[in-house]
Amino acid sequence: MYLRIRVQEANFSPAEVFKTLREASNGVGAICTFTGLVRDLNDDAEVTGLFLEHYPDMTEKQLVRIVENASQRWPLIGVSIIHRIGKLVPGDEIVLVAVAASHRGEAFSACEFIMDYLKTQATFWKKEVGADGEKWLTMRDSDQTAADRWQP
Amino acid sequence: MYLRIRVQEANFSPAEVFKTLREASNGVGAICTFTGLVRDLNDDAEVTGLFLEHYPDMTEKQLVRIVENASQRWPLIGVSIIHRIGKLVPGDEIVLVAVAASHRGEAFSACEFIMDYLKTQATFWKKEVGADGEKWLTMRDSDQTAADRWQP
Amino acid sequence: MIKVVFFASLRERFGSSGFAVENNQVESVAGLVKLLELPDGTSFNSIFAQEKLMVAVNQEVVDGDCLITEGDEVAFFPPVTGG
Amino acid sequence: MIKVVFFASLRERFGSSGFAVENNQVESVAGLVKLLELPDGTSFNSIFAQEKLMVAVNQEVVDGDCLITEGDEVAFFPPVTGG
Repeated sequence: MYLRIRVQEANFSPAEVFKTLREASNGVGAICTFTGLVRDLNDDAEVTGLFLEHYPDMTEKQLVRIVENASQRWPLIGVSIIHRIGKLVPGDEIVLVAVAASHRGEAFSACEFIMDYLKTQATFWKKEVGADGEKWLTMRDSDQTAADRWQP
Repeated sequence: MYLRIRVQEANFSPAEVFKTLREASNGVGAICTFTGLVRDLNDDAEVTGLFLEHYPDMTEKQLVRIVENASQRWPLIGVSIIHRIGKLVPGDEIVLVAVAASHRGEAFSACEFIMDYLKTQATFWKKEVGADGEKWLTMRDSDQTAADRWQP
Repeated sequence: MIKVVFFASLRERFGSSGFAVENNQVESVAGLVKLLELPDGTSFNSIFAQEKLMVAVNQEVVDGDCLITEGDEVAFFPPVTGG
Repeated sequence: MIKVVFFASLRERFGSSGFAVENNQVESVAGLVKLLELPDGTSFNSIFAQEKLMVAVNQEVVDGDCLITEGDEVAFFPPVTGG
Protein backbone atom coordinates (compact mmCIF):
# COMPACT_ATOMS: atom_id res chain seq x y z
CA MET A 1 0.00 0.00 0.00
CA TYR A 2 1.16 3.52 -0.83
CA LEU A 3 1.28 5.64 2.34
CA ARG A 4 2.40 9.21 2.80
CA ILE A 5 2.00 11.18 6.03
CA ARG A 6 3.09 14.78 6.37
CA VAL A 7 2.84 17.26 9.25
CA GLN A 8 3.86 20.67 7.99
CA GLU A 9 3.43 24.43 8.31
CA ALA A 10 3.20 24.98 4.58
CA ASN A 11 -0.04 24.98 2.63
CA PHE A 12 -0.63 21.97 0.40
CA SER A 13 -2.16 21.17 -2.94
CA PRO A 14 -5.11 18.75 -2.89
CA ALA A 15 -4.63 18.38 -6.64
CA GLU A 16 -1.08 17.07 -6.25
CA VAL A 17 -2.16 14.56 -3.58
CA PHE A 18 -5.00 13.43 -5.80
CA LYS A 19 -2.68 12.97 -8.77
CA THR A 20 -0.20 10.89 -6.76
CA LEU A 21 -2.93 8.56 -5.51
CA ARG A 22 -4.47 8.11 -8.98
CA GLU A 23 -1.12 7.17 -10.34
CA ALA A 24 -0.37 4.70 -7.53
CA SER A 25 -2.09 1.90 -9.48
CA ASN A 26 -4.35 1.29 -12.48
CA GLY A 27 -6.54 -0.70 -10.10
CA VAL A 28 -7.69 2.50 -8.36
CA GLY A 29 -11.41 2.83 -9.04
CA ALA A 30 -12.34 5.15 -6.18
CA ILE A 31 -10.72 8.05 -4.37
CA CYS A 32 -12.37 9.66 -1.37
CA THR A 33 -10.86 12.82 0.04
CA PHE A 34 -11.70 14.81 3.13
CA THR A 35 -10.44 18.34 3.65
CA GLY A 36 -10.92 20.28 6.87
CA LEU A 37 -10.85 24.07 6.64
CA VAL A 38 -10.66 26.86 9.20
CA ARG A 39 -14.17 28.28 9.59
CA ASP A 40 -14.82 31.91 10.37
CA LEU A 41 -17.30 30.91 13.08
CA ASN A 42 -17.09 28.25 15.79
CA ASP A 43 -19.96 27.77 18.27
CA ASP A 44 -21.27 31.14 17.01
CA ALA A 45 -18.10 33.02 18.00
CA GLU A 46 -16.09 34.86 15.39
CA VAL A 47 -12.73 33.26 14.65
CA THR A 48 -9.83 35.30 13.29
CA GLY A 49 -7.16 32.62 13.45
CA LEU A 50 -6.02 29.25 14.73
CA PHE A 51 -2.74 28.07 16.17
CA LEU A 52 -1.98 24.36 15.87
CA GLU A 53 0.70 22.47 17.72
CA HIS A 54 1.54 18.77 17.82
CA TYR A 55 3.78 16.19 19.51
CA PRO A 56 6.50 15.59 16.90
CA ASP A 57 7.15 11.93 16.08
CA MET A 58 4.31 10.67 18.26
CA THR A 59 1.77 12.26 15.89
CA GLU A 60 3.21 10.48 12.87
CA LYS A 61 3.31 7.16 14.75
CA GLN A 62 -0.33 7.53 15.77
CA LEU A 63 -1.34 8.33 12.20
CA VAL A 64 0.53 5.29 10.84
CA ARG A 65 -1.24 3.12 13.38
CA ILE A 66 -4.65 4.54 12.44
CA VAL A 67 -3.98 3.84 8.75
CA GLU A 68 -2.78 0.32 9.58
CA ASN A 69 -6.02 -0.32 11.44
CA ALA A 70 -8.00 1.01 8.49
CA SER A 71 -6.10 -1.20 6.04
CA GLN A 72 -6.89 -4.26 8.14
CA ARG A 73 -10.58 -3.50 7.75
CA TRP A 74 -10.69 -2.54 4.10
CA PRO A 75 -8.45 -3.35 1.11
CA LEU A 76 -6.75 0.00 0.44
CA ILE A 77 -4.40 0.93 -2.40
CA GLY A 78 -3.14 4.26 -1.13
CA VAL A 79 -3.53 6.76 1.71
CA SER A 80 -2.20 10.28 1.96
CA ILE A 81 -2.55 12.43 5.07
CA ILE A 82 -1.40 16.03 5.41
CA HIS A 83 -1.95 17.99 8.61
CA ARG A 84 -0.85 21.56 9.04
CA ILE A 85 0.58 23.13 12.19
CA GLY A 86 1.35 26.72 13.14
CA LYS A 87 -0.75 29.80 12.42
CA LEU A 88 -3.80 29.51 10.17
CA VAL A 89 -6.59 31.89 9.19
CA PRO A 90 -10.22 31.28 8.12
CA GLY A 91 -10.38 29.54 4.74
CA ASP A 92 -7.03 27.80 5.23
CA GLU A 93 -6.79 24.04 4.84
CA ILE A 94 -6.05 22.27 8.13
CA VAL A 95 -6.09 18.63 7.14
CA LEU A 96 -6.42 16.43 4.07
CA VAL A 97 -7.07 12.70 4.17
CA ALA A 98 -7.22 10.96 0.80
CA VAL A 99 -7.89 7.25 0.33
CA ALA A 100 -7.63 5.25 -2.90
CA ALA A 101 -9.25 1.82 -3.24
CA SER A 102 -10.80 -0.41 -5.87
CA HIS A 103 -14.38 0.30 -4.83
CA ARG A 104 -16.22 3.27 -3.41
CA GLY A 105 -17.56 1.78 -0.17
CA GLU A 106 -14.04 0.97 0.99
CA ALA A 107 -12.71 4.41 0.09
CA PHE A 108 -15.55 6.25 1.88
CA SER A 109 -15.42 4.11 5.02
CA ALA A 110 -11.64 4.16 5.37
CA CYS A 111 -11.46 7.94 4.83
CA GLU A 112 -14.10 8.62 7.48
CA PHE A 113 -12.53 6.06 9.86
CA ILE A 114 -9.13 7.73 9.54
CA MET A 115 -10.62 11.19 10.14
CA ASP A 116 -12.62 10.04 13.16
CA TYR A 117 -9.53 8.51 14.80
CA LEU A 118 -7.30 11.40 13.78
CA LYS A 119 -9.69 13.71 15.66
CA THR A 120 -9.56 11.62 18.84
CA GLN A 121 -6.09 10.02 18.86
CA ALA A 122 -3.58 12.05 16.86
CA THR A 123 -1.62 14.45 19.08
CA PHE A 124 -2.64 17.81 17.64
CA TRP A 125 -4.04 20.71 19.64
CA LYS A 126 -5.83 23.83 18.41
CA LYS A 127 -5.86 27.24 19.97
CA GLU A 128 -8.50 29.56 18.63
CA VAL A 129 -7.94 33.28 18.26
CA GLY A 130 -11.07 35.43 18.28
CA ALA A 131 -12.44 38.80 19.32
CA ASP A 132 -12.28 37.73 22.98
CA GLY A 133 -8.66 36.60 22.86
CA GLU A 134 -7.17 33.14 22.68
CA LYS A 135 -8.51 29.85 23.96
CA TRP A 136 -7.49 26.22 23.64
CA LEU A 137 -10.26 24.14 22.15
CA THR A 138 -11.61 21.09 23.96
CA MET A 139 -12.61 17.80 22.33
CA ARG A 140 -16.27 17.61 21.34
CA ASP A 141 -18.27 14.67 22.70
CA SER A 142 -19.51 14.17 19.14
CA ASP A 143 -15.94 13.45 18.01
CA GLN A 144 -15.54 10.68 20.59
CA THR A 145 -18.94 9.29 19.61
CA ALA A 146 -17.93 9.30 15.94
CA ALA A 147 -14.78 7.27 16.70
CA ASP A 148 -16.56 4.90 19.07
CA ARG A 149 -19.06 3.77 16.44
CA TRP A 150 -16.24 1.97 14.55
CA GLN A 151 -15.61 -0.32 17.49
CA PRO A 152 -16.89 -3.88 17.21
CA MET B 1 -26.94 26.25 -1.44
CA TYR B 2 -24.39 26.33 -4.25
CA LEU B 3 -25.16 23.57 -6.79
CA ARG B 4 -23.44 22.76 -10.05
CA ILE B 5 -24.19 19.69 -12.15
CA ARG B 6 -22.34 18.93 -15.36
CA VAL B 7 -22.55 15.99 -17.78
CA GLN B 8 -19.75 16.31 -20.29
CA GLU B 9 -17.32 14.49 -22.58
CA ALA B 10 -14.35 16.60 -21.53
CA ASN B 11 -12.03 15.72 -18.70
CA PHE B 12 -12.35 17.84 -15.57
CA SER B 13 -10.16 19.33 -12.88
CA PRO B 14 -10.88 18.17 -9.33
CA ALA B 15 -8.74 21.11 -8.15
CA GLU B 16 -11.00 23.66 -9.82
CA VAL B 17 -14.13 22.05 -8.34
CA PHE B 18 -12.50 22.01 -4.92
CA LYS B 19 -11.53 25.70 -5.20
CA THR B 20 -15.05 26.75 -6.18
CA LEU B 21 -16.59 24.91 -3.22
CA ARG B 22 -14.08 26.33 -0.73
CA GLU B 23 -14.84 29.80 -1.91
CA ALA B 24 -18.61 29.30 -1.73
CA SER B 25 -18.60 30.41 1.92
CA ASN B 26 -16.28 31.09 4.85
CA GLY B 27 -18.52 28.77 6.83
CA VAL B 28 -17.21 25.74 4.93
CA GLY B 29 -15.36 23.59 7.44
CA ALA B 30 -15.45 20.27 5.59
CA ILE B 31 -15.25 19.15 1.99
CA CYS B 32 -15.69 15.51 1.05
CA THR B 33 -15.01 14.48 -2.53
CA PHE B 34 -15.49 11.19 -4.31
CA THR B 35 -13.88 10.45 -7.66
CA GLY B 36 -14.61 7.34 -9.67
CA LEU B 37 -11.94 6.21 -12.13
CA VAL B 38 -11.87 3.67 -14.95
CA ARG B 39 -10.07 0.56 -13.64
CA ASP B 40 -7.98 -1.66 -15.87
CA LEU B 41 -9.69 -4.72 -14.40
CA ASN B 42 -13.37 -5.43 -13.70
CA ASP B 43 -14.48 -8.78 -12.27
CA ASP B 44 -10.97 -10.02 -13.18
CA ALA B 45 -11.35 -9.23 -16.89
CA GLU B 46 -8.99 -6.80 -18.57
CA VAL B 47 -10.62 -3.52 -19.56
CA THR B 48 -9.24 -1.42 -22.40
CA GLY B 49 -11.98 1.19 -22.50
CA LEU B 50 -15.45 2.29 -21.50
CA PHE B 51 -18.24 3.94 -23.44
CA LEU B 52 -20.75 5.94 -21.41
CA GLU B 53 -24.11 7.17 -22.60
CA HIS B 54 -26.93 8.94 -20.76
CA TYR B 55 -30.48 10.24 -21.16
CA PRO B 56 -29.98 13.96 -21.74
CA ASP B 57 -32.09 16.24 -19.50
CA MET B 58 -33.49 13.33 -17.49
CA THR B 59 -30.04 12.65 -16.02
CA GLU B 60 -29.64 16.22 -14.83
CA LYS B 61 -33.18 16.22 -13.34
CA GLN B 62 -32.47 13.00 -11.45
CA LEU B 63 -29.20 14.40 -10.10
CA VAL B 64 -30.90 17.60 -8.93
CA ARG B 65 -33.52 15.51 -7.13
CA ILE B 66 -30.86 13.36 -5.46
CA VAL B 67 -29.05 16.48 -4.22
CA GLU B 68 -32.35 17.97 -2.98
CA ASN B 69 -33.00 14.80 -1.00
CA ALA B 70 -29.50 14.96 0.46
CA SER B 71 -29.91 18.61 1.43
CA GLN B 72 -33.13 17.79 3.27
CA ARG B 73 -31.20 15.31 5.41
CA TRP B 74 -28.04 17.31 6.07
CA PRO B 75 -27.28 21.06 6.08
CA LEU B 76 -25.13 21.45 2.97
CA ILE B 77 -23.32 24.55 1.74
CA GLY B 78 -22.35 23.39 -1.74
CA VAL B 79 -22.49 20.40 -4.06
CA SER B 80 -20.72 19.88 -7.36
CA ILE B 81 -21.28 16.85 -9.58
CA ILE B 82 -19.45 16.13 -12.83
CA HIS B 83 -20.13 12.96 -14.81
CA ARG B 84 -18.39 12.16 -18.04
CA ILE B 85 -19.92 10.50 -21.11
CA GLY B 86 -18.38 9.12 -24.30
CA LYS B 87 -15.19 7.13 -24.64
CA LEU B 88 -12.90 6.66 -21.64
CA VAL B 89 -9.76 4.62 -21.00
CA PRO B 90 -8.31 3.13 -17.77
CA GLY B 91 -7.15 5.85 -15.39
CA ASP B 92 -9.70 8.37 -16.69
CA GLU B 93 -12.03 10.11 -14.25
CA ILE B 94 -15.67 9.05 -14.69
CA VAL B 95 -17.41 10.95 -11.94
CA LEU B 96 -16.71 13.51 -9.26
CA VAL B 97 -19.07 14.34 -6.40
CA ALA B 98 -17.90 17.06 -4.02
CA VAL B 99 -19.85 18.23 -0.97
CA ALA B 100 -19.08 21.21 1.25
CA ALA B 101 -20.63 21.55 4.70
CA SER B 102 -19.86 23.04 8.09
CA HIS B 103 -18.95 19.71 9.70
CA ARG B 104 -17.36 16.51 8.51
CA GLY B 105 -20.12 14.01 9.31
CA GLU B 106 -22.56 15.88 7.09
CA ALA B 107 -20.07 16.15 4.22
CA PHE B 108 -19.16 12.44 4.33
CA SER B 109 -22.76 11.22 4.59
CA ALA B 110 -24.13 13.48 1.89
CA CYS B 111 -21.31 12.64 -0.53
CA GLU B 112 -21.82 8.89 -0.09
CA PHE B 113 -25.63 9.27 -0.26
CA ILE B 114 -25.36 11.16 -3.56
CA MET B 115 -22.98 8.56 -5.03
CA ASP B 116 -25.18 5.64 -3.93
CA TYR B 117 -28.27 7.16 -5.56
CA LEU B 118 -26.36 8.31 -8.62
CA LYS B 119 -25.32 4.67 -9.16
CA THR B 120 -28.92 3.39 -8.94
CA GLN B 121 -31.09 6.24 -10.23
CA ALA B 122 -29.17 8.53 -12.59
CA THR B 123 -29.68 7.53 -16.23
CA PHE B 124 -26.14 6.61 -17.25
CA TRP B 125 -25.10 3.35 -18.89
CA LYS B 126 -21.63 1.89 -19.31
CA LYS B 127 -20.39 -0.37 -22.06
CA GLU B 128 -17.10 -2.04 -21.33
CA VAL B 129 -14.53 -2.73 -24.03
CA GLY B 130 -12.12 -5.58 -23.32
CA ALA B 131 -10.14 -8.35 -24.97
CA ASP B 132 -13.38 -10.28 -25.59
CA GLY B 133 -15.18 -7.39 -27.28
CA GLU B 134 -17.85 -5.06 -25.93
CA LYS B 135 -20.50 -5.64 -23.31
CA TRP B 136 -23.04 -3.50 -21.51
CA LEU B 137 -22.55 -3.63 -17.77
CA THR B 138 -25.39 -4.65 -15.48
CA MET B 139 -26.18 -3.09 -12.11
CA ARG B 140 -24.49 -4.81 -9.17
CA ASP B 141 -26.75 -5.99 -6.36
CA SER B 142 -24.29 -4.31 -3.98
CA ASP B 143 -25.12 -0.94 -5.54
CA GLN B 144 -28.84 -1.39 -4.88
CA THR B 145 -28.06 -2.53 -1.33
CA ALA B 146 -25.89 0.56 -0.79
CA ALA B 147 -28.73 2.86 -1.84
CA ASP B 148 -31.38 0.94 0.13
CA ARG B 149 -29.58 1.41 3.44
CA TRP B 150 -30.36 5.16 3.36
CA GLN B 151 -34.08 4.47 3.42
CA PRO B 152 -35.89 5.04 6.71
CA MET C 1 -48.14 11.13 -31.46
CA ILE C 2 -46.16 9.41 -28.70
CA LYS C 3 -42.37 9.59 -28.86
CA VAL C 4 -40.73 6.29 -27.88
CA VAL C 5 -36.99 6.24 -27.09
CA PHE C 6 -34.52 3.49 -26.19
CA PHE C 7 -31.16 3.70 -24.44
CA ALA C 8 -28.00 1.61 -24.08
CA SER C 9 -28.42 -2.14 -24.75
CA LEU C 10 -32.10 -1.67 -25.64
CA ARG C 11 -31.19 0.88 -28.30
CA GLU C 12 -28.81 -1.64 -29.82
CA ARG C 13 -31.24 -4.55 -29.60
CA PHE C 14 -34.02 -2.52 -31.23
CA GLY C 15 -31.48 -1.22 -33.75
CA SER C 16 -33.06 2.19 -33.21
CA SER C 17 -32.91 5.06 -30.80
CA GLY C 18 -36.68 5.41 -31.03
CA PHE C 19 -39.72 6.18 -33.18
CA ALA C 20 -43.16 7.74 -33.04
CA VAL C 21 -46.45 5.87 -32.49
CA GLU C 22 -50.01 6.99 -33.14
CA ASN C 23 -51.69 8.01 -29.93
CA ASN C 24 -54.80 5.93 -30.63
CA GLN C 25 -52.82 2.68 -30.58
CA VAL C 26 -51.92 2.77 -26.86
CA GLU C 27 -53.47 3.80 -23.56
CA SER C 28 -50.84 2.81 -21.05
CA VAL C 29 -47.20 1.83 -20.73
CA ALA C 30 -48.25 -1.83 -20.44
CA GLY C 31 -50.22 -1.49 -23.70
CA LEU C 32 -47.21 -0.03 -25.45
CA VAL C 33 -44.93 -2.77 -24.12
CA LYS C 34 -47.27 -5.42 -25.59
CA LEU C 35 -47.20 -3.70 -28.94
CA LEU C 36 -43.41 -3.69 -29.34
CA GLU C 37 -41.30 -6.40 -30.89
CA LEU C 38 -37.53 -6.77 -31.22
CA PRO C 39 -36.12 -7.11 -34.77
CA ASP C 40 -35.64 -10.86 -34.19
CA GLY C 41 -39.36 -11.28 -33.49
CA THR C 42 -39.07 -11.55 -29.67
CA SER C 43 -41.99 -9.81 -27.99
CA PHE C 44 -40.81 -6.89 -25.87
CA ASN C 45 -43.39 -7.90 -23.28
CA SER C 46 -41.56 -11.19 -22.69
CA ILE C 47 -38.27 -9.50 -21.73
CA PHE C 48 -39.66 -6.39 -20.02
CA ALA C 49 -40.27 -7.86 -16.55
CA GLN C 50 -37.66 -10.60 -16.85
CA GLU C 51 -34.78 -8.17 -17.43
CA LYS C 52 -36.10 -5.62 -14.93
CA LEU C 53 -36.23 -3.01 -17.68
CA MET C 54 -37.22 0.50 -16.68
CA VAL C 55 -39.60 2.98 -18.21
CA ALA C 56 -39.88 6.74 -17.86
CA VAL C 57 -42.75 8.89 -19.09
CA ASN C 58 -41.71 12.48 -19.69
CA GLN C 59 -38.46 11.73 -17.89
CA GLU C 60 -40.10 10.44 -14.70
CA VAL C 61 -39.66 6.77 -13.83
CA VAL C 62 -43.10 5.07 -13.80
CA ASP C 63 -44.56 1.55 -13.82
CA GLY C 64 -46.69 -0.29 -16.39
CA ASP C 65 -49.96 1.17 -15.12
CA CYS C 66 -48.95 4.68 -16.12
CA LEU C 67 -51.32 6.16 -18.72
CA ILE C 68 -49.92 7.70 -21.88
CA THR C 69 -51.31 10.79 -23.52
CA GLU C 70 -50.68 12.77 -26.67
CA GLY C 71 -47.20 14.27 -26.87
CA ASP C 72 -45.68 12.05 -24.16
CA GLU C 73 -42.09 10.87 -24.35
CA VAL C 74 -41.80 7.23 -23.26
CA ALA C 75 -38.27 5.95 -22.62
CA PHE C 76 -37.27 2.32 -22.12
CA PHE C 77 -33.88 1.42 -20.68
CA PRO C 78 -32.01 -1.20 -18.66
CA PRO C 79 -31.07 -0.59 -15.00
CA VAL C 80 -28.56 2.25 -14.81
CA THR C 81 -24.81 1.67 -14.47
CA GLY C 82 -23.15 5.07 -14.18
CA GLY C 83 -20.79 6.39 -11.56
CA MET D 1 16.86 10.82 34.30
CA ILE D 2 13.23 10.93 33.17
CA LYS D 3 12.26 13.50 30.53
CA VAL D 4 8.90 15.13 31.27
CA VAL D 5 7.17 17.13 28.51
CA PHE D 6 3.96 19.17 28.35
CA PHE D 7 1.87 20.18 25.37
CA ALA D 8 -0.75 22.79 24.50
CA SER D 9 -2.69 24.26 27.45
CA LEU D 10 -0.61 22.23 29.93
CA ARG D 11 2.60 23.67 28.52
CA GLU D 12 1.19 27.14 29.09
CA ARG D 13 -0.12 26.39 32.58
CA PHE D 14 3.18 24.89 33.66
CA GLY D 15 4.96 27.78 31.96
CA SER D 16 7.36 25.19 30.59
CA SER D 17 7.59 22.70 27.78
CA GLY D 18 9.18 20.22 30.18
CA PHE D 19 12.09 19.30 32.44
CA ALA D 20 14.11 16.37 33.71
CA VAL D 21 13.49 14.46 36.97
CA GLU D 22 15.78 12.11 38.85
CA ASN D 23 14.82 8.55 38.22
CA ASN D 24 14.89 7.62 41.93
CA GLN D 25 12.06 10.07 42.69
CA VAL D 26 9.32 8.20 40.78
CA GLU D 27 8.29 4.64 40.02
CA SER D 28 5.09 5.10 38.04
CA VAL D 29 3.09 7.68 36.12
CA ALA D 30 0.79 8.05 39.14
CA GLY D 31 3.81 8.76 41.33
CA LEU D 32 5.06 11.41 38.93
CA VAL D 33 1.61 13.02 38.75
CA LYS D 34 1.56 13.33 42.57
CA LEU D 35 4.96 14.98 42.53
CA LEU D 36 4.06 17.78 40.11
CA GLU D 37 2.64 21.16 41.00
CA LEU D 38 1.43 24.02 38.82
CA PRO D 39 3.18 27.41 39.29
CA ASP D 40 0.12 28.69 41.24
CA GLY D 41 0.52 25.88 43.76
CA THR D 42 -2.33 23.66 42.47
CA SER D 43 -1.39 20.00 42.74
CA PHE D 44 -1.25 18.38 39.30
CA ASN D 45 -2.87 15.30 40.81
CA SER D 46 -6.03 17.30 41.55
CA ILE D 47 -6.57 18.29 37.91
CA PHE D 48 -5.22 15.15 36.22
CA ALA D 49 -8.34 12.98 36.41
CA GLN D 50 -10.79 15.86 36.58
CA GLU D 51 -9.68 17.34 33.24
CA LYS D 52 -9.25 13.92 31.61
CA LEU D 53 -5.61 14.73 30.92
CA MET D 54 -3.63 12.17 28.93
CA VAL D 55 -0.20 10.71 29.43
CA ALA D 56 2.16 8.99 27.01
CA VAL D 57 5.33 7.12 27.96
CA ASN D 58 7.80 6.92 25.10
CA GLN D 59 5.06 8.18 22.78
CA GLU D 60 2.57 5.46 23.67
CA VAL D 61 -0.61 6.48 25.49
CA VAL D 62 -0.71 4.76 28.90
CA ASP D 63 -2.59 5.03 32.20
CA GLY D 64 -1.42 5.93 35.70
CA ASP D 65 -0.28 2.38 36.53
CA CYS D 66 2.44 2.48 33.89
CA LEU D 67 5.91 2.09 35.38
CA ILE D 68 8.64 4.56 34.49
CA THR D 69 12.26 3.61 33.98
CA GLU D 70 15.51 5.40 33.32
CA GLY D 71 15.56 7.31 30.05
CA ASP D 72 11.77 7.36 29.56
CA GLU D 73 9.99 10.31 27.98
CA VAL D 74 6.73 11.06 29.81
CA ALA D 75 4.35 13.45 28.05
CA PHE D 76 1.27 15.07 29.59
CA PHE D 77 -1.36 16.69 27.41
CA PRO D 78 -5.06 17.54 27.20
CA PRO D 79 -7.43 15.55 24.94
CA VAL D 80 -6.44 16.12 21.32
CA THR D 81 -8.25 18.60 19.08
CA GLY D 82 -6.69 18.33 15.63
CA GLY D 83 -8.31 17.72 12.26
